Amino acid sequence: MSQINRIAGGQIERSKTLNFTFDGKSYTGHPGDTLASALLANGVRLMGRSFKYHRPRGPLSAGSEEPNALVELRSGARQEPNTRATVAELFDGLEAKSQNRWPSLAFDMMSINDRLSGFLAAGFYYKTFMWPAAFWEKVYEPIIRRAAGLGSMSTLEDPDSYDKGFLHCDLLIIGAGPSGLMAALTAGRAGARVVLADEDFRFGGRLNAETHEISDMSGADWASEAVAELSTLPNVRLMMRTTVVGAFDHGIYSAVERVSDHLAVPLPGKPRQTLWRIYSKHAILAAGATERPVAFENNDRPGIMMAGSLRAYANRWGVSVGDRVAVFSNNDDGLRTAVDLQAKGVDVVAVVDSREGGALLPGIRHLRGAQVIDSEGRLGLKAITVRLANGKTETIQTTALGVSGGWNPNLNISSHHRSKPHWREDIAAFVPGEGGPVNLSAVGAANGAMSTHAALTSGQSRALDILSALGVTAKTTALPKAEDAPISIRPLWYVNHGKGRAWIDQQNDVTVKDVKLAHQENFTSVEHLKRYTTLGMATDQGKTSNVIGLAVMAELTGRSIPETGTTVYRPPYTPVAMGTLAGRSRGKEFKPFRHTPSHKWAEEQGAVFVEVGMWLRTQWLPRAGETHWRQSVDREVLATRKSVGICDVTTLGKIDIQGTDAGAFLDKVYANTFSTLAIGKCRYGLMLREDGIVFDDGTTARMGEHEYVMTTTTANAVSVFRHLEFVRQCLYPDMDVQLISTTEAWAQYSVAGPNARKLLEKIVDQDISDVAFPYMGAGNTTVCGGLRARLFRISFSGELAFEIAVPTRYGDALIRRLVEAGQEFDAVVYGTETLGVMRIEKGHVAGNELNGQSTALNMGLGKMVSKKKDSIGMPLSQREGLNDLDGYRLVGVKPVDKDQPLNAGSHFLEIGAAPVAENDGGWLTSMVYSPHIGSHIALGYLKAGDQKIGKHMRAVNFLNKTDVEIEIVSPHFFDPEGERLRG
Amino acid sequence: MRYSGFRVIAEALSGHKGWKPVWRDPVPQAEYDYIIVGGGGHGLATAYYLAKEFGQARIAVLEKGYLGGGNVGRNTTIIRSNYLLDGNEPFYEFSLKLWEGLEQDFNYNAMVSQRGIMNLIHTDAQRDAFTRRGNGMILHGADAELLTRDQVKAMYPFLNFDNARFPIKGALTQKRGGTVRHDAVAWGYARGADTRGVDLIQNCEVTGFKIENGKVFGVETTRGYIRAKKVGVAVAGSSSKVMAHAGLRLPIESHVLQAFVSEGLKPLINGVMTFGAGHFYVSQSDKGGLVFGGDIDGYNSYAQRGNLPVIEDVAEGGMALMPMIGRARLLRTWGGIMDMSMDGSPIIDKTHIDGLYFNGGWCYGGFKATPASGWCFAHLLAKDEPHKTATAYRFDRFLKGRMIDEKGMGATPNLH
Amino acid sequence: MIINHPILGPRDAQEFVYLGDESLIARPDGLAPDAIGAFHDYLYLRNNPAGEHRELWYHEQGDRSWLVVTRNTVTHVITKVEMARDVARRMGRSK
Amino acid sequence: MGNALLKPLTALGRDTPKTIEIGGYRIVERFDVALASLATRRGREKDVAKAAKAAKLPLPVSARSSSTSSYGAFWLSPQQWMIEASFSTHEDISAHLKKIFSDAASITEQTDAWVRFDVSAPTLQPLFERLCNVDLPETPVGYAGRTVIEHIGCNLIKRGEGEVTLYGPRSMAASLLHVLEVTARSVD
Repeated sequence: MSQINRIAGGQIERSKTLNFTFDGKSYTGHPGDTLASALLANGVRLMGRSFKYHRPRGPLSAGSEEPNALVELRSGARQEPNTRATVAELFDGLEAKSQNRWPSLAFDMMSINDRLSGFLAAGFYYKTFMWPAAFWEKVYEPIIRRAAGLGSMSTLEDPDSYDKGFLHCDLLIIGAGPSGLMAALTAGRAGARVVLADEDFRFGGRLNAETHEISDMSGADWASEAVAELSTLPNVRLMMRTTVVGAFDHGIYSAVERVSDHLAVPLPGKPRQTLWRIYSKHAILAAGATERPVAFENNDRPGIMMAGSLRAYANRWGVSVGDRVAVFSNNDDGLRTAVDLQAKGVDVVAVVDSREGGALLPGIRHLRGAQVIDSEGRLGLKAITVRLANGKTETIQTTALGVSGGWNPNLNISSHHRSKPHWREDIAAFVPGEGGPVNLSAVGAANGAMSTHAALTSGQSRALDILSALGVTAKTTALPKAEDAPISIRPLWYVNHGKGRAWIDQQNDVTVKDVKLAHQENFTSVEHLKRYTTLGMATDQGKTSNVIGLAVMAELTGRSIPETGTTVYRPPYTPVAMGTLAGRSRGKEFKPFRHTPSHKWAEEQGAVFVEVGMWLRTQWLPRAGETHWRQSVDREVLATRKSVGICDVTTLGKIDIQGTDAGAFLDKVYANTFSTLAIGKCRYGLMLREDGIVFDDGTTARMGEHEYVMTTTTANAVSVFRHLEFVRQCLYPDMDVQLISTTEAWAQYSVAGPNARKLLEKIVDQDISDVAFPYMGAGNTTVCGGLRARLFRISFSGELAFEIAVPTRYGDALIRRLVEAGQEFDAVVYGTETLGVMRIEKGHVAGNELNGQSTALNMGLGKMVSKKKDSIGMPLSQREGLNDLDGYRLVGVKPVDKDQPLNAGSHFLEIGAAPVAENDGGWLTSMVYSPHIGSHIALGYLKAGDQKIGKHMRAVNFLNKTDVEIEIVSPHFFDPEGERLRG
Repeated sequence: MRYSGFRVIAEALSGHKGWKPVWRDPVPQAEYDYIIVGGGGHGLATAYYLAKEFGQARIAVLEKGYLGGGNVGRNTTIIRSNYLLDGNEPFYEFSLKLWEGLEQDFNYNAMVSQRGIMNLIHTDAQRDAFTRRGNGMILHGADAELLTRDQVKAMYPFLNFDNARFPIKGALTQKRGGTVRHDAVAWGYARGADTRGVDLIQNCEVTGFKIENGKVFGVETTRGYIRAKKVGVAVAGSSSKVMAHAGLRLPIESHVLQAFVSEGLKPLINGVMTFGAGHFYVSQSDKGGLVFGGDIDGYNSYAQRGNLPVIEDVAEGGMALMPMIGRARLLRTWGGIMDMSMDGSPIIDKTHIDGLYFNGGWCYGGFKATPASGWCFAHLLAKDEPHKTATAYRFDRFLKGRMIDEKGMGATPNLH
Repeated sequence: MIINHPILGPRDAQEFVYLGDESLIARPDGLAPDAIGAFHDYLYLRNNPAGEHRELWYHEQGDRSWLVVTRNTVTHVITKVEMARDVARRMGRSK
Repeated sequence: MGNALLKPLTALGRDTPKTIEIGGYRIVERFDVALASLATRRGREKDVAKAAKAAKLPLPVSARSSSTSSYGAFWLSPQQWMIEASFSTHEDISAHLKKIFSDAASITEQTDAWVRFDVSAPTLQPLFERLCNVDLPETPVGYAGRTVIEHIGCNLIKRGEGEVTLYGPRSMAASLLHVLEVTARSVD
């Protein structure tokens, strides 16, 4: 089909032709077209179906407020549901499908709902589908869910990338119509840092859609000249295709730039869209206004649209929506549509003007005091029925009807901080109210200044105010001259006629009847109205419908519109793609990776890695022939306990604590005492939260008179540091203590096992005999003939063990050196699994026990909390509830039958006890297989566990249906006397 | 009037002339036996059960705005009883059981939909913790199942299984969990209470309490002084403000929680899903909108609106879990005021003032609690002793060291 | 939100970690009789005003200063930002 | 001091530092700088200032960096700085500094806690406005401050127009470089 409705003029490149398809059918259009304007040019009015009744629909608008013409744009992984055809920029090869219909747009089975509409009135579903109870999930809801939704998502990963960025400016101007451009010119010329953002792909706003002139040139040309000048100013940033979607605190706005949506696919490396966080000192809302329709019976047919949109399609896109056009208006602005279209040679059959009296348009059939009461044409408008001033009705054949009920300022952004809009009787519309975002003000139509002249004036004067507030001197330039037509409107919200349905919210199918029903059932608060009828909850968020709904409710309750209220607009101004908000944080880039010093070596060895927070740690190192992870882990454990094992423990937090009060400081943050620790020694420390619960643990070494090195768990490294800074700055501000993290500065390896010393003697340059470097020794040393290092004699495994640290850049070399030196001892390198096995064999607590809910007493470490000094958490750790004699205690668990597996998370039950909460004895916190015990072993928190050692109980896991008889034992499974680590 | 399918058909055929107001708009009386402050979900449920289950009369609910305008009017509609601790689980399981019979009970279709809730597992430690939790749930009579990675993949093949930073290793699921049409809950309770004679008084803000020698005698309101034998406050979000009129300081901070809904989409996500490696949870409504959320903003606020970082954080979690939602669009964000308590668990208790009772501290878990909260608060008001499932929700648990800290975050409300 | 750091000037609140009421500086004496009662009030009871609130923020992604920010919890308007260490000293805290 | 037996690796796990050029952007990994933090002990401000002056060691004001022939320094937090020196001459930098400041300051080696990338281009704004919220054009040369790049906390130093140094956590070197690369490609 050729572009039968294409007429002269418009801002499209007729020299270029673009091919596209809609529902598989091929059409042509031109650069500058939207999908909607191109389809209309091709005589296609039917573009969608409504949500509830599946009514046939065409575009109601020519902008982002569109409720009807929603399509699935593109296909495959790039399929984009609910895309508004009215803003989708045409590109060659564009593919679009209609949505929410079956089998086809013209013939939609679901339109049966339209026939049944009587039964589907507002809120009907709250009153039925209740019997029988089970039927909701089984029968009713599945049917409802099958009908739910509009477009469909692809189930494939979005192949496009998204960027984010930050902009800083003195002045953000939202909207590049006459007021926005004038404000930008004023502020830009004065040298202020300006960001001018507009959602359209052409600057100028309504100037592109109107025939108004500015300084004796067309509005569109004036806009082009203004943009040309602005683009020469380095302090002005022009952002086309950029929608400011949200206003946040302290001058921060979010904006979406559609970088590549006008292309078939983004250019290589380029994002599809960019999310900008704009940090502004001031902002001007110059977002214009949105026209609203008048509700009348069957006012939703394809071909019926807003008068200003009908005009826009003709003036901007050179499209006449129909061959015979009519207009229905309650204000002067609507009449422009008739004048403009007739000037373009379109057959204007009638102007139905609801206002009585007044002048008549020359050369046009102008029916004063008349109203459109009904329309015909199932898939597209064929005729309208008009009630004339004299009461007679007349049917007029027409294929396009422009409706104007007046204009609503686009105040959305100004109400994002929940300020209530202010009603202005003279324009019968809301304007931005008090208490909006600080330093945001509205100008032009967005503030109710509807004429071009008023827009230019308010844009300039507001910019001047802001410049003086910024202390920037500006020279006032003369205002270009422009039309200044007064607003003449006589409110008409809906045509009171007949029993039929008159649509208010076209997408959600909310009609005047529904509002009346809500009123009848006492859902009269505006919030109740919205929630009960779903008015304004569609993808357009009520841009064209909220005010009409309010007005109808106001009339029913006899209250004024402001008394009836308004629903608060919430961000975003227009819907935003999830990908844009996520930016680059997806897939493997969701969070950064942290690599350990031995990572490269471990990768070469084919290690299996595990995510520990952001770290990747070696979980185990399989050797040739090992087919199950248990084989590797058992080997690592046995080899370590038999001879020696090496483990990368760099991920543990390390904090350098220095200062003359460092010891006193540690006494405050640890429950046990550190000021008495000898230089060259380290000690296990227990850190509590102020509420007496265990926060973290680790060893802290005294490296010098006023120098300590604290280690934290991997998980708590950051929160412990924050806590230390709080204690240092807020609780004891005069203590002489300095902190710095050294976690990443040192590559630290644990060398554990009977031969640990023998191995390290080949590396460390000093005497590390038991005498020279006893258990819990610590100090600076050197390795490999002079490289500075730190050595600690601490053991998590219960073996004779050291931790050796060198500057991280040497970490890779050191592990290779350790492995090499360890060959004669059959040394192994072990991962976190083996670490876990050995710590559980020794009954050491770790993450699963340090769960933020457990006390030192629970862990069997109660004696470590010194009552002699005031430390964080000590006072509240003495509360009765934390000291119950029958409270949880850490115990060891063995299966009575060695072959029976245990599960962490199983609960303790007495033998024979019923599986009910009253009998719940606690749970298994951590479980491993111990090659030494020859069975699974576990740690657990058991009520009064210290009194139950030796007792037989059950470990029950209902989730995998296991019920194992167990023996409660001491958590110290292996070498309880700790002889090995002192060896 | 009784609602039913037949009624809907009959009304349709007679032009819907017969539908009556869902509630009256009564003028406040001079005195009531019970005044419930707060016409949100919990307040309305309390009044409903006081009248229906505990045979009490002369009850008023005072609401400063419109009925159901509390957090029942803005939440992510999830119901579940998958709690860890003994202090919580019996209460939430009681609540879930009440949800299961609610619509027949108050003859209003709140679309209680048990399509299941799933907490994804990404680490072995998480599996251990969820195993402990699931077993605890079962011991308390709730349902719980542990799913393998493959079972999750069979249900939601489009999740990120191949390229994830934190791979999915399984899930803890509760099949009886699901969602409810939140506004309908408020309206159903309101209608049920109204038909039982409860006065629901909108646009009536409580501005003070009349308290003499340790006893409450009534409330000052924007519509005048009203006498009452017992006053129950259920105004989560504004608890500190209202209780300050009675001179109480609470173990509560008010924080903003944002929630999000997408444009309507053909259903893909049947149940409720929570991402264990990021701050994101999601379900899909019967209208097709993805309803999702994440963390609270983290600072005290009564502004009922949040800021951009949390919106981005939530979207990042969503994309990490479901890489196919990149082109689905966020339609609307909103913020509600959360009563964040010091251990993340609620309070349903008497105050030290005779006749003044308090219900609050629901953090962002209040919606699922609505039926049990109403029932237990009504029980406390009528019998002056806590309901057996709510015995742990006492003010003095902090002094006694009997916190109910599900997350183990301590006295840091913005981390619960 | 933007926090006007006393040393660094305006910084995005995203760089900070929030703790809560300024009163958390006033830690009671843990060795005093009835320390438990005092610590209960200190740690658990909050004023939680709808209006001006003096609160602790930590510049974790910045200079690691703890700040006391005076912010309106209804409008989010910030009227004052101080170094917590100075506030603590004013409140009589030392070693 | 000899460490002939142990071969150092860069933060990216390579023998030699990496240099990348994308469009006009040049990203250079630096491996030749020694770092140590220096924090004034309580009440020793004068002593520290005096010692620094004598050693020609700059101690810049807040949010600034500066350098002399032998040392560079940038501000970290009140009374705390990061000191930069040539690795070849100052590998054991904390030993050097302890000689200068003795007990007036707390000194901690930081050399390998960080990965350093020097990023240069005729104009860096298009890149950095997509990386972090530092307002680079308005930021004076010599600025030094912390910022966040894709969840990674970094120290950013503006050495000159078109010259920025980034210090990021060493363990995240690969992730940080990845962000720099993809972002540079998206704006080149």
